[in-house]
Amino acid sequence: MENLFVNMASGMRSLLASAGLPDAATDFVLMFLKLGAILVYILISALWLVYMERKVSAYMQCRIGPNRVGPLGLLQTTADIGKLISKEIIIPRCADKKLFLLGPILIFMPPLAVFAVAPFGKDMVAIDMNIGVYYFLAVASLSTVIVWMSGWASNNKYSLIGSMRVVAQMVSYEMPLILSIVGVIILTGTLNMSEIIVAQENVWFIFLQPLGFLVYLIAGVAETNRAPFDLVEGESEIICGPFTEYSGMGFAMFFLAEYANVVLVSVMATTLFLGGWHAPFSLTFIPSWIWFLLKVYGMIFLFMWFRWTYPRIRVDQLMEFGWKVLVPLSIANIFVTGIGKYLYQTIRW
Amino acid sequence: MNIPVLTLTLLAPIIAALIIVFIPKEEEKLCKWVAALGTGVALALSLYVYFGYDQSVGGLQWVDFGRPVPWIRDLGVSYYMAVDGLSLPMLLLTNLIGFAAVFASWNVSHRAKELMIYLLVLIAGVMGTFIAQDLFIFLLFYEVVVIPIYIMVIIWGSSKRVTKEYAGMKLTIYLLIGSAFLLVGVIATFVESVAITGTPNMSFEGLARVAFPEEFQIYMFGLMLLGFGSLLSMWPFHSWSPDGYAGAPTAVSMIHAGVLKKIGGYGLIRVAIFVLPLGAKFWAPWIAVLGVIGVAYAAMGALAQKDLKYLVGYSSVSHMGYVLLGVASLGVIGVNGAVANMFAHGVMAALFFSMIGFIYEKTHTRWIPDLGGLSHQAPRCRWDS
Amino acid sequence: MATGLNPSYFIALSAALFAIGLYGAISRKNAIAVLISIELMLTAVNINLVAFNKFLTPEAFIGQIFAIFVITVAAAEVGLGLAIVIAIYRNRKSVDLDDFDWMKW
Amino acid sequence: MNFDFSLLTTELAMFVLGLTTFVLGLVAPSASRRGLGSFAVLGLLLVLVITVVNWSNQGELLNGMYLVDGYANFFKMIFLTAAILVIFGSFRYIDQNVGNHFEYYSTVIFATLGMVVMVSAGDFITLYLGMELMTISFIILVAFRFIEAKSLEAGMKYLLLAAMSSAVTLYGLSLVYGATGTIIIGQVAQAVARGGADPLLIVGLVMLVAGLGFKVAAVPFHMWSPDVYEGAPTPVTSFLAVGSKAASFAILLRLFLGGFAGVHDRWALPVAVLAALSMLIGNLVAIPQTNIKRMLAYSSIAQAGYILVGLVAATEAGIKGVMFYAFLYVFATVGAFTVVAAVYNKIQSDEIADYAGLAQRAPLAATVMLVCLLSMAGIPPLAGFVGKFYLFQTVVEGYMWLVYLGLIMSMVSVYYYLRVVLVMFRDDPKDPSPIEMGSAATLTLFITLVTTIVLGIYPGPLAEMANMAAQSFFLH
Amino acid sequence: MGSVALFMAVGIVFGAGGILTSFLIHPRSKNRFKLETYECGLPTQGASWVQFKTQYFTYALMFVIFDVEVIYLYPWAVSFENLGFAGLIKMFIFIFILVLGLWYAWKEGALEWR
Repeated sequence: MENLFVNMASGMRSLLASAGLPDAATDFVLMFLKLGAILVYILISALWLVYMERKVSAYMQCRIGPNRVGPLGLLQTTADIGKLISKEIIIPRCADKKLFLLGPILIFMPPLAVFAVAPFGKDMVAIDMNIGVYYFLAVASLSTVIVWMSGWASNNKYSLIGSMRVVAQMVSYEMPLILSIVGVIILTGTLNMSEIIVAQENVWFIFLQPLGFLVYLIAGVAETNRAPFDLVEGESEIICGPFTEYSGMGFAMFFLAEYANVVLVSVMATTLFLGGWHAPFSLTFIPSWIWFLLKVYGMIFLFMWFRWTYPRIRVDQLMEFGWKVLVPLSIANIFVTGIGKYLYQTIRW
Repeated sequence: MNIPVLTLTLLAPIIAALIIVFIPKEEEKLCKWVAALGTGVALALSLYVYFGYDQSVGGLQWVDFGRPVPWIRDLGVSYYMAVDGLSLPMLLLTNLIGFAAVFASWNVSHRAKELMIYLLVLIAGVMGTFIAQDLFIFLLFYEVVVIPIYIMVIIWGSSKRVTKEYAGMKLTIYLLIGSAFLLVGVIATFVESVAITGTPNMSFEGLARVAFPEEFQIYMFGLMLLGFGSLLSMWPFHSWSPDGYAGAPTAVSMIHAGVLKKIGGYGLIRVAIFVLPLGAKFWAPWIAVLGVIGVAYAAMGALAQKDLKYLVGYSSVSHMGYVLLGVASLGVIGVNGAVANMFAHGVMAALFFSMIGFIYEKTHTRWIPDLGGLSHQAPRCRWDS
Repeated sequence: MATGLNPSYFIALSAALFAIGLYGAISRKNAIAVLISIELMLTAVNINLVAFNKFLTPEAFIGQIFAIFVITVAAAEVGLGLAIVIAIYRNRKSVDLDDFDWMKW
Repeated sequence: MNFDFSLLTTELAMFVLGLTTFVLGLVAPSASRRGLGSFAVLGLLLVLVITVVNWSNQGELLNGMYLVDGYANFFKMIFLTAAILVIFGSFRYIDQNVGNHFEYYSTVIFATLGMVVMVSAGDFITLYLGMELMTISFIILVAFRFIEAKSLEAGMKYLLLAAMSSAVTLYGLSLVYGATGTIIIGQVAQAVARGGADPLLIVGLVMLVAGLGFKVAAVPFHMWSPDVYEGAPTPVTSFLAVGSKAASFAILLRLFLGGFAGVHDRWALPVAVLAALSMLIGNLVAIPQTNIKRMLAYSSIAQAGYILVGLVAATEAGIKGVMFYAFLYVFATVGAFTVVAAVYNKIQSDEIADYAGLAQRAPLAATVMLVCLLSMAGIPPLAGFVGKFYLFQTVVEGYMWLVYLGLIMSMVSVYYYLRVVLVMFRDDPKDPSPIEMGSAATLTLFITLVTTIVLGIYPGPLAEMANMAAQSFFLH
Repeated sequence: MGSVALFMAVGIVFGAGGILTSFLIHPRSKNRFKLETYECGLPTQGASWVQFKTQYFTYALMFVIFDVEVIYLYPWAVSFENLGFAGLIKMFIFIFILVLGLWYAWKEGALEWR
């Protein structure tokens, strides 16, 4: 079980090698397989998360949630996908057509590209990049541009307001997000995701970096535009913001990407703070990748919990909280971590 | 010689000018008296120098501090103040005219304080050129004079045929453009002298010892001729001179015609004879030709003038032609003649201008036909010339 | 790294980018468009630096460090540019360079 | 790693001073911020003293990435002097026209720090950082009167053109790096001596000349300077004309003489042409100007042309000439602009026509203006004459035409300078009330006046200092 | 890094594929009102591409300025162990300057939503 996927990959490799393919081609095919696996994982978990969200929210609000399509409503989201694909994509008359279509086409690219460096388990990472964390930060923030582009191209007032809010919010919470990770990097001295996880073998960084984790958590929620920071989309005020004019598959793409982003932020939280695929309490009989997924879904559950617990905050509160609380906190975290680590290094305390 | 007499002579008007700066401008009389005192002291000192000069020995005497004081080492400039037979009469002339000029402007009441300051700076500048035995220091003083003249022309000048602004600007630009060529010549000469001797030395004596190649001398002398020539109002660079005189206030005309122009002749002799003899030899015929043209042309021009100032202006251009002729002879007698002529013309021209000033003050005209019968009304004016 | 690449490709690329940026910076009339064009020029510089670093001094990261500094400073410049644009906008309601006509351009 | 911090005393002191000024400004209540200007001046004076005292402490840091030599120290002295004079002379102007902003002082200090870093740069990165610190500070300063549309517009123009010129310079630097494989100027020189004129290097040189030509406002890269000079607050204009220009020249020399001396024959003529064009266009276009700041802008373009002559010479004497000229140019320019600022305070105008009768309303100001303008024109016995003498003597052999052009154009420049003089001295003022300038400005004017005259009459000590500094240039 | 390009390409292809599939199968019914800009059912009022509140740009500005400094923080953090006390102090100075910037922005009111 532990090495299920790893073995599958190496088996595949030897199979291909025996078929006489050159090394480069083998690598390519293998990478393609990994990519396929990740893609499938994202799709499935998006489907499952939509369902989960509905169920969780339902239970929190003492409702039942989806229960008609399939057993316990399990096929509800599948049906939704079918519906979305078959719906017409309406391009408003006033929209900038090229950019309008380019939005949903591009939106899935950043999360997928970042998943390439996500360590799903021991030796289970598609590209073991030495600057993984950097890569994550760099590529993940591309979404902002794409969302803004879509909102602007829609030529709709709600969309434009939403877009502006996206930019303002994303950039404001990008700062604490980035700064909160610095603490972890100081502790590990590497930007490689796998090595960061290895470094957490004894103690998870959530215990060494509680402040960092807190900041990361809040900033992560804001980055994914989820409640209570969802005034970008704010269904009740600006009708989905940048996505107002999108219908059918266009909307589905944004939806999908958003859930992919949620998974991504959770994956990173798990990797950076929750010990990745390390098992707590030496419960190593459960495979590492299961631990990893458990932690990820735990995080996601936390996000959902937030969403259905807190009311949406006002835009001025949002900005001031980001700049006046989170940024100073994360900078303080860097100071504390730096001094602590230095003391630990010198006096072996 | 322990007391640097020449330096004191130079400083007298400058100190007077500095004192006047701090006198409130309402105290016109006081300003004028201080100016008169300054120039008077300078005149007295220069007389002292003049009579103390040992003519039997000749050469440079009255060297301040006894020797050239190093001033800017890397350019070989030294503070070298001295007089010889060439500069001595000029020094005396300057102070004489300067002293007279202060009194010539005694009745000016329009911004008298400033006038006195500029006048004193002007006198000091002119004086400096004559006593500096270093090319660089000479240059420093050489152009000091232009700017005060400009300001004096535009403030106290009078407009008749041309506006005083035009006259002032024409004068300034002519002199400055001329001096640009002069500067090129000086810089090139300096660089060449360093290249030949290896040590920078800017004193006239030092430069005179350098054996410049003939072709170089001809080139450089041409440039300097342009520079000094335009100051000397050599034909064809003379046209600023009548306009400038006509526009200038009395004191300026006096100093300008009396001594300033002589700097051109003085410089030409110094540089020509001492530093670039071969170049001078080459250019001498041309100088002579230009001098003759100047004499004839300006004299004829003077004949046609009806304005007293223009008349004297053209005549002074004409006189400078004689000076050029003397210089062009390149002989001792010729140069002596040139110097004597400069001195004589200096006194004379200054007197002319001051007289024109007085006449103008009384009659408010300089138009010759209007001044018929002047000798009856002002008999002492006849004595002049 | 991939074979068959040589510096001239990178130089050509960066030269093209630089030329485009320069053209944009000179011809565009919108202040922000000019800023963007200048960013293009800086990108060309960075390509050059990193490429030369790869081919000339692979053991020392001179070019890359330089590129990082260039990026930072460029960001500061753009920040300042935007700040001035905002201030001008408050003042004039326009960011078109042709409208900057208080003085001769 | 042996890193001698004592070499960086000036830089560190300035850095601390800048930050302290900033923090004090943040902390202090706005009423007591007025004292910040004096604090900044005192601090800069202290730094100046430190620099002078520390003069002999010279050396290299990080294998020649940072050079602390006499050359750099001399220029540091120039920048600090300029900064002190500019701040000191403009207290009242800043108070009245810009507002009581503490950022002004710290930004000036940081701009100076940028210049200081720039002249000490031994490699391209340090050079670039210093240059940008200076440029960015200047952008802020130019746009500082942000209530005034003119100032903002000038800021925008300066920003765009400065950024563009930085990009061009950088591209040149990157090409030089590509051609030589190093970014340390000393090693570049060796590589150039070995490799000769690589086409990549030549293209890089062209870019560098263009980019730095922008910074020094040499024709044909000068278009920005009149507008920016006119629009910026006057003290900033003065600092821009003095500091930024001097620093750019310093680095131009460092690069071209320190790095590319091996291919001198390739760049000397283009630079000479640039110098000639600057002198010609700068002086001729200055003639019809009616705004004094614009006129001074064009005149400073011409000054850039004169200074470039020293680069053409590419000798120790040329370096000395540049340094000497840069030093005296500080006093002449700051003096002139201080007068402009003081007059603006009273009459709210920069038009030359409004200077009528200045000689009677403010005799000192008019005198300083006269002396400074004439010094720029190079009329003896003022400092500018000696400076020009030093500069032009270096190119007599080989570029005689440049000497002619330079000296004739400088006499032409007298024409437009004298028009200002004409207005100031001839006319009677419309409003004869005297112009009050404040003691700080008066003192500044007095300092510039005396220095300009004294440097003209007795340039010996400064010349020797410049000489020593220039000798240290080729030691690396 | 070819693999990263692969991921990105597939990401785009996936998006394009989804849209394309939908285009192939979705119904088409043209209707003038359907193509109107959505404003909760009311007729569209005025232009949408309007100039915006400048406060948004102020935040963007803050971001641009602070974000880039991170370029220096990360390498420092990575090699923290090798840099020792000097590295710690230098970086703290660096961060201190950042904090000064933040303080300044705070004081000037750039962080306030106005």
